[in-house]
Amino acid sequence: MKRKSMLWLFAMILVLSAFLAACGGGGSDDASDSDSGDSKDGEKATEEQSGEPQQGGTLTYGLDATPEGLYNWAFYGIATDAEIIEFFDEGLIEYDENLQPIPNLAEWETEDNQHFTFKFKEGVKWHNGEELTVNDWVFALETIAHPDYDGPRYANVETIEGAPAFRAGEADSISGLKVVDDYTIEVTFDEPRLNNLTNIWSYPMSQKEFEGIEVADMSGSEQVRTKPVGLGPFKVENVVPGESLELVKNEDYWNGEVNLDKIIIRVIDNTATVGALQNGDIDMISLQPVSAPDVEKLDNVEVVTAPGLSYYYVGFKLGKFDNDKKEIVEELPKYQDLNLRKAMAHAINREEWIDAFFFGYGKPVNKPVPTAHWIAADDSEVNVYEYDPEKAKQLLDEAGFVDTNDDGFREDPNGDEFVVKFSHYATGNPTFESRSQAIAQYWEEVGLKSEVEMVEVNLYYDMVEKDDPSIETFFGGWGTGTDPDPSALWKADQLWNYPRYNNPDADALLEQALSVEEVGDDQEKRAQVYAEWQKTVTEDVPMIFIAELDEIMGVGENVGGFSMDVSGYNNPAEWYLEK
Amino acid sequence: MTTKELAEKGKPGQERENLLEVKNLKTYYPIHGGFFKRVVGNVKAVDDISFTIKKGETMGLVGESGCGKSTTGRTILRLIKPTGGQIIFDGEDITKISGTRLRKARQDFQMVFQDPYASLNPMQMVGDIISEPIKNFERRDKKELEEFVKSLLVRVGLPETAYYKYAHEFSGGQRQRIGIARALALNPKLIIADEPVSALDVSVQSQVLNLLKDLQEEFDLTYLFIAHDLSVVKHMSDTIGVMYLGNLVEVASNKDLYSEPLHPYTQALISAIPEPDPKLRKERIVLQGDVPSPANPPTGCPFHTRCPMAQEICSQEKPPLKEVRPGHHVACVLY
Amino acid sequence: MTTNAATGAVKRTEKSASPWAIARRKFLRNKLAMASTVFLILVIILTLMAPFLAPHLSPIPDITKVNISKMSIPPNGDHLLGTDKSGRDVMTRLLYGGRISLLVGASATAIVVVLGTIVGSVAGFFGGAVDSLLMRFTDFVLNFPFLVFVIVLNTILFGIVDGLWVLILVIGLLSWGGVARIVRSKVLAEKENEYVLAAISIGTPPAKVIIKHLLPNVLSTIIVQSTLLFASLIVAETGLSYLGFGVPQETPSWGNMLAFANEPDVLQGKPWIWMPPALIITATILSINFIGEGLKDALNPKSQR
Amino acid sequence: MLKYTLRRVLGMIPMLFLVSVVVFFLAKAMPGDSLSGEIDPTNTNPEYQEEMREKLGYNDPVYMQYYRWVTDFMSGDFGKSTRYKMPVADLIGEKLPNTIFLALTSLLITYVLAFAMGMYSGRKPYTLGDNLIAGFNYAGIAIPSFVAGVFAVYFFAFKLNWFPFAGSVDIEIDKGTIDYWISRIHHVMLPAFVLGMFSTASYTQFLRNDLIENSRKDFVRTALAKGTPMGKIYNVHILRNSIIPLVTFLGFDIAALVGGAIITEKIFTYPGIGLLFLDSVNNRDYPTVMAITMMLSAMVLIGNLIADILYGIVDPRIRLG
Repeated sequence: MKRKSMLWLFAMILVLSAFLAACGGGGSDDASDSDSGDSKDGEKATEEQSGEPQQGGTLTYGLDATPEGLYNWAFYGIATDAEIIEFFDEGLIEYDENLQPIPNLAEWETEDNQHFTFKFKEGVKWHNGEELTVNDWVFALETIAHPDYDGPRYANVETIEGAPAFRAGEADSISGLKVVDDYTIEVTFDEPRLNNLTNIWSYPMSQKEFEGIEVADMSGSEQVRTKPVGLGPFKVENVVPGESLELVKNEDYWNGEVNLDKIIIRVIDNTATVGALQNGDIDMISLQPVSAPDVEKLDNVEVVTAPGLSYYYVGFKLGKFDNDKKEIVEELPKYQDLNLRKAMAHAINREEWIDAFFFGYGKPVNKPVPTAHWIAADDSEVNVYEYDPEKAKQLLDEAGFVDTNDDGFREDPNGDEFVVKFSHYATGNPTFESRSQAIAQYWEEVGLKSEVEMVEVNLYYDMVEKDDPSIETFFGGWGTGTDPDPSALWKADQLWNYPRYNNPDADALLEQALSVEEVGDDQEKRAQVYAEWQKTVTEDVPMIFIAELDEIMGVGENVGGFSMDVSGYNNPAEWYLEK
Repeated sequence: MTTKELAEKGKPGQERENLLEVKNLKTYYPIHGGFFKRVVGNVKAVDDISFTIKKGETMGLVGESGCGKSTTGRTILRLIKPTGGQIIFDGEDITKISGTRLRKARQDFQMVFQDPYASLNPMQMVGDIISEPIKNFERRDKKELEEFVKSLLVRVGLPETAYYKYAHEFSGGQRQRIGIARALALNPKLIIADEPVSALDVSVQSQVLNLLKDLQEEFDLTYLFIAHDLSVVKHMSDTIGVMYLGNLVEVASNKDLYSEPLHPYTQALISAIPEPDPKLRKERIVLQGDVPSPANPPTGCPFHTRCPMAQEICSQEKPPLKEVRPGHHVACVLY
Repeated sequence: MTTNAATGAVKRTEKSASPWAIARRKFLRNKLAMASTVFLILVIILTLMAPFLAPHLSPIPDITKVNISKMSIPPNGDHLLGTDKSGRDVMTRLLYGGRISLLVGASATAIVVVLGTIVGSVAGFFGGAVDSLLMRFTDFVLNFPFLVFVIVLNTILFGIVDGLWVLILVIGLLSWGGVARIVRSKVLAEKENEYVLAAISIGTPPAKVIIKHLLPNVLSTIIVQSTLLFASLIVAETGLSYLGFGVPQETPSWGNMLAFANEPDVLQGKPWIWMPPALIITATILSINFIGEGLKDALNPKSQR
Repeated sequence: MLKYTLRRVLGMIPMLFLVSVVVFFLAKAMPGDSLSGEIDPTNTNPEYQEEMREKLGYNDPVYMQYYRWVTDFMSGDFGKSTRYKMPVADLIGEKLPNTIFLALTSLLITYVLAFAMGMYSGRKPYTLGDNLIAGFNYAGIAIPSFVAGVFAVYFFAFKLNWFPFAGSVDIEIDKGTIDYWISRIHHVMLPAFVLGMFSTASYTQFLRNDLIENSRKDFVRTALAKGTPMGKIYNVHILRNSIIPLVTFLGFDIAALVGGAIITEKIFTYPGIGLLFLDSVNNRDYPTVMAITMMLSAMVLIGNLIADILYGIVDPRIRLG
């Protein structure tokens, strides 16, 4: 069983909240702990350590950020909470190592990508003893579509036929949901889409458990916060808010025997990670790259990695967006010169930078999709901007950026002073400043005067989103989910297209990739369209793609049965402790 | 201006006009109390007194401590806001003036304080202390000013070098001389001396008193001389007022008061003056009881609680100050 | 002091010792305070000379440049205190950082002392309604939980004003309450002395009375207070920077350097990055406290030393 | 005394009112929109945003918004945390016991240590022990709490492994058992000591000087002359005189603990109000920030009040003031 089926939208929120968690937890943190997925990698999993799984034992799992305490898929906001829910609840659909949906609690059928029939497994029990039925799913969907719902998931329900009417209060139920029997349901979407299945909300909520609780009160209820129930291999026994959780084995787990008796989840400060692993205070923790080298030195802990689904970039503000009209209304002149952008891309030594700041737990990325994703184009299909300062200088010369007043820096083609302003978000983490400074230094080395501005993280994203004039080039990170559609980040009519990239050809390709008529179920063809789109984007350089990072886990030698790939780690039911 | 010029200004010997008129002066201090700190009563420190001082004369003001004599002095100088009444100085009503006008007016009346230790700023050089009043009102050449201040120092009996020293290097008597020099610096018309010698050793007292007397003649000064016993004012004053509990109980010329004190309180005070000749014995009147609190004064005559001659009416009616002989005023039912 | 000065005054002809001179003599005799003063002055001089010293102390004197090839080097011959995670020389940054920390401490102290003295002396001198109003306001400022408001204000003003000055202003504007109270009570006590009355009676205007008469006499209290304040405001800067609400990160300060202790690999594995700032902060605070104690002793006329 | 106390309590009302005004406008002035947390962040539709603004009353005049906030606040409704999606009152209720426990332990440690060391130093001034204690005091006063905290974590938690480095309790132990409380005490010791270090040092110093001063007073000589043993004189006569002023510091402690808790809780990842506050500031959780700010201001006021009242009991003269 593989982790998660998050979508583009979540993924982005998660990346953002990961920044926030970083300052809350007070540490060095990046999108690296975004849970949006991981990928297959050559790294060893712990399975090979021994043969037979052993029964019993208590495993301590560390968290280096404080959970908000919203332990329900429909209400959680940050990655840390999701990491916890993962242990005790699961969804209808899972994803395999190629990020293709596979049945978990339910199977599905569809002819036209608009009408779906889901068949649930029988005899699956909630932790409270109730049996899982399709009504629990309908309940979850109606909760999310409810006008009082205060979580961020409505986009995953919106496409079901009748959901907007239900939300507006015009209907008592969602017309697109037709319950056939306790285990069968037909779902109709408002239109056929290739990603309807991956987009729909696939986590049921125990209707019985939430009986009598108004939707508006749910997020604050103990059913969400301290006594959540799920369908997963472990049950929540005890919660000390903001500090720790105690999970015990679910004897009635539907999908095989659970090996461990207990999992303790402990929040620790990230400065304590290495010490805690060394002393055996925790058996497992998701590591930040900065801690990984120290953990590798430990004898009793192994570092397991898998490619992640998030990447860092340096964006150029190319235009201004009008959120009311949903269109890019103005072109900003400063970075319009394609050769300038290309030169700035060639100037950056990404390998060196990743080694210095991520200790090698990552690699340069050359396209707007992480390599581990199935739609990712091969590097030979896109324009790659290798570190090549000479080329950068040559491109700048060609573009007319030359040093006319002998101050050591290039002036713009009009002979005016040219300063690249580079913005980066600031949290309590002092390395953010040095890593952005390092990028600016690469530009200075090819003769572009550069200055760094650190902006408080909340303000930063506000300014980037609102096209604040003080943002010229900016650092950012996106996490991608399993749904391959990158439209929300790239189309000219999208708010989150931060560079204000405006190429009708690229937009047309994105639309084509989703079109049922042209592409249909042919994944091969779809990947080709996306590859073409990726080539177009890399030719236009609206952003310099910097790095994709690994997911890293520190796992004690005594933990067995653990493995990890791009879709996440395996079912915790399979984990065990060696005695 | 030199000391000489200053001296020539006064013209003694003529019929003197009033320099200071005090009419029905009242100074109350509010008492705060109760839950919201409202004003619940008043300490009547000065309760309706009137007197006049003629130019070039000295008026002595006598009373036990706490009787309001210092408050009277400070109120006249407008260091304390009067509650009622009028102060007319040199023909001008200064009761209500304030701000710059008051500051300007202060050139003409100065004060010599009781405590020579507290009245000189320990952080200032003596020269600065004495030149400060002048600097407050006029711009003068530095050199000239220094010369003038030094001449003042010499005049009050201090060496010129005192100019560069700090107050803590001087004795009480010397400090009081500094205080006097400061008061003189502006060539005032009136000096209020608030028990100027009571903090000094007896041996030094007369020196300072003599200095004050000499200066009066030299600069044609008018004094209001405040003291707590009659022996000191005897040598200084032309007229004497006796205060008790914020009231003026008797006002008379020096001669009249000592030869024929009328008010029982005055009589008691005079009886307490030590006689230089031990052979002379006189009956000493010892007053019973303590001074009542000015916050809660007795009804009627304020002195009746301690008066050896108190009658029934004394506790009911407050006797007004009336002129019983020419120039001799007394507030007592006996007259 | 007051015995028979008639003769004493005549004998001494040169300018005599002012109360300040006496205090100075006492202070110079206090060994601990003197040693602390020497140390503090040394720290100040070294930080001020940072641009001249840096090239001699380190092969990479630039404090802003990131040196990827020289990150996290333990102390050695080239780098006496090692380098930090950006490959910047710790010693050099310590010197430059001291400038900022001391600057923030000194400027904020200046603001606090000026504000506190004005408010306290005006309230104490005039009394009455002015006093009530000012003191209620002082209470109000004093009752802000300092750290809470600094954090909130700093967040609001971020990006509007240059970060360093935001911090100085915010710390300054929130810290004058204590000084105002102390100055007021001293002024109230000092006002009882007749020399103040004397000053009024010789026509000295109120402002001049406060400045020339009252303040010099409460100055000793203010000086001692501002010393201790200087120490606690340096602590405030470094503490806030440590929490990430202080001096902007791109500016080196002792607090910002110490903030590296928040890094997972630094606290345990790279103590040379965080220990120097921690130690220099402590030593500086300690020496300022000793100086304060010494001044208190020296300026107290009753103390016999 | 009662009247004085009552008047002081009433005097707090305008102060709290002023603080509330300031807090409210500060929150209004905070970057970003104080409402953004209550609005679905994924829904960027301007109509929706406008609708929510209207619904949440952000289009009303400022004084109306203030009035609504204050009246809600007084009725115990501190709003809903935009980050934790739960009533702020509950959120604070969850963390407050931890902070109170930390503060009380810190007070206890402070007073016990200050008494022990102060008594020793005061009785045997200028000995080696006294000098050592003096050294500790100077360190305690000079070392900023965050520096001390970082050192404490480094040595006692990591190098020596004597204390846990984070958290307030071991989750596996059942609530209510003795072990549970032992675990809590074990977790709170280190932060409590760091939090109380400054006060410990200043009180020790104070007690020492007071003891020395008092031991030179006449009543001690009288007692000695009567043949009372020195030990008894210290315990009965001198200490009683010296304790009283020390007790009055209690009120100021409350105010000091308020600020100190923020840094200490952060360094030790101790889940109390201080950590919640930092978290809320970082996450723009305005309702929580406002409520905590108000609460901490009120605590400072109450602390000062207690200090004044204690002072009034000890020294009746100041009651008039």
